[in-house]
Amino acid sequence: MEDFLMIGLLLVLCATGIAIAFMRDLLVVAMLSGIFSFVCCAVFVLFDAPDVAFTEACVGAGVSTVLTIAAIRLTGRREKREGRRASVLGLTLACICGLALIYGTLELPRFGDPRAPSQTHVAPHYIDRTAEEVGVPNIVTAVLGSYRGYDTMGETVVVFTAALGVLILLGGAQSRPLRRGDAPARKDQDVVLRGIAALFIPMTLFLAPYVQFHGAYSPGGGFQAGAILGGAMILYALVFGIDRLNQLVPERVLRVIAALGVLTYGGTGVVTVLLGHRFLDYDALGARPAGQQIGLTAIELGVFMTVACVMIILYQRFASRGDQ
Amino acid sequence: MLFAAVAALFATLALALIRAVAGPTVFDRVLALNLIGTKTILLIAVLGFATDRFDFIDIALVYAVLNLIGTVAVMRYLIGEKERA
Amino acid sequence: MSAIEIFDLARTALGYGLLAIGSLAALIGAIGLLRLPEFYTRAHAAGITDTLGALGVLLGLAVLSPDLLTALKLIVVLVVALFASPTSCHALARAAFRSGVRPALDGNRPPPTVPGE
Amino acid sequence: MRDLIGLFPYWAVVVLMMTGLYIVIAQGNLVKKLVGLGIFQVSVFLLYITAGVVEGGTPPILNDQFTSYTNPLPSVLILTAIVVGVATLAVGLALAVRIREAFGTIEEDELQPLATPEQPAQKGPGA
Repeated sequence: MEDFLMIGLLLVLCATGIAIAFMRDLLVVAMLSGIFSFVCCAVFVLFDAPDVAFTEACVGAGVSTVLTIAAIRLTGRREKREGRRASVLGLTLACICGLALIYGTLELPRFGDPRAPSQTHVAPHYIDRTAEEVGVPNIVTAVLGSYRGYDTMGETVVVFTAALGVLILLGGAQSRPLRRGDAPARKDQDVVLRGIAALFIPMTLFLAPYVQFHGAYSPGGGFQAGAILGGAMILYALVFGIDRLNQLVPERVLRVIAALGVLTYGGTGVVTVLLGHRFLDYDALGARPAGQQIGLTAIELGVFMTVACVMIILYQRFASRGDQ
Repeated sequence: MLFAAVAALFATLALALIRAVAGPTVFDRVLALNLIGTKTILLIAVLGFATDRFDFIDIALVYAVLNLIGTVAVMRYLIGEKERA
Repeated sequence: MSAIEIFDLARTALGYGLLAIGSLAALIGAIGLLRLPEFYTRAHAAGITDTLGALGVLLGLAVLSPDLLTALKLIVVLVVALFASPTSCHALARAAFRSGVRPALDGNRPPPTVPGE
Repeated sequence: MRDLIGLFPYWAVVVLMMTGLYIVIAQGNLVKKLVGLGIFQVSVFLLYITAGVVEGGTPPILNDQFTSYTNPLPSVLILTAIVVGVATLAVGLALAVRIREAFGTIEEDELQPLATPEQPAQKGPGA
């Protein structure tokens, strides 16, 4: 059964990708990329990577499609047809590269082979020793926060930097006055939608902490919880208008919290150094597993603050930009 | 039996994708997007049962809550476009 | 056969029955989405079966689930889906009507108008 | 047959990667290019996840019922990459928005003559 479903889902995924290449209407492209993300999430579930599927669900459904649509509002919906020469050239190049890569795959270990090099190097260590060394059931959380804590700190900083980039590119506080932002909330607007949104948004606010704090036991963690909170705020802005969101969570507050998140992460590392251990070595904070758990909670909190605020800032910036 | 459910849900997903690609109006496509979203939720839940890992249901829960956002975003865009025109 | 065995058997039968109803509804909805002639009929097919499909599958799984927590989570997913799916379908049909998509009617009846517009 | 199924995920990855590459090379619209880049990115994610699957394994969440687990390392790498991916997508989109505001178009072939030194851009960004 798994083989059939795998082949089917992968074929659907490829078909969606190719359909995106043929579409000229960018709004349709954005929608199809939403479908692409759904199918991709199902594939990740099938491939036993629930944490990745979880992240794809939060980011793909809540943030990336919406950001693309918000950008299309500012750049125009129709795409020009490409020249014949460019498409022939591109197709030839893609076919040649593709054939070379397929030839290369013949040497790769078969799907699911337990003797593949990727399974025999460092993975057994993580799987065998996590219970003893970190003491949380979700190995992905353990590797993310403890074994590869440096890497995750880098990623958090990258997310923060991306928000800085968007803030610079799309104007600071003293930028031109907004002519009109996203479609404003109107009185005669859909009552049903507003009611349901008023029901869903508080629910999401409960869901985010659950995902955050249950991350050590089931799929979830700071990245996912942050994206969920960001998605909830985006839904709020979509239904009630971007101005309401800007009033609710002003951007200057979000900027401070996002920076505090990165500082929380880095600060945890500094504390461990001050206590005489290496950077981000949570054993400094207490005996195993309590120390590890304190450390993980602290850095996950930092990740959550940064990711949630960055997601909201990104949307605010695109949606508040007036029409040119 | 779970296999039959998975097969039916997968077929639903594939058929809805055809509608999403074929259109013809944007609304048909949003309808298909919505349907694919719900079917992904169900597929994930059934897959969790098929492999005895019930953690997957959390993913279905998140999808159920966030699925609305994409639809609302597209409709917002279309309403805004009409107002601008 | 003891009472517990009978209960388990009934539970399994009920669960799989609901699952079958849900999957069938989903499939019928997809065929309707593909085959029906215009947007509103498609929305009708997709909207109704979307809800029934979610109801059947999730309720079936909840009946089959081994522990209470799993069943409870599935019920929460179900409740959310029962709210979200008709809402988005309603909002979609409304948006389509407002942006000028009109149902294809038989005969020469005038196209319907929005009250108060 | 087993052999072909064992290679199929890699081929799907290659097809997706080439679709993304085609969009980035051949299609002129900057937003479309970013979507193509996203497809390319997802193909890489899939390659990593594919490499981590173990036959008969379950998700890497410790549980007394199971002994064989999927490799957790690709999950960790890709999980963070997805979030970073959306953040960088936003930077790319912001650039496209600014280009549109400055030059009135985001089509590559219309932008190229504007960027040559002989023909400097007529109007700069408003700021």
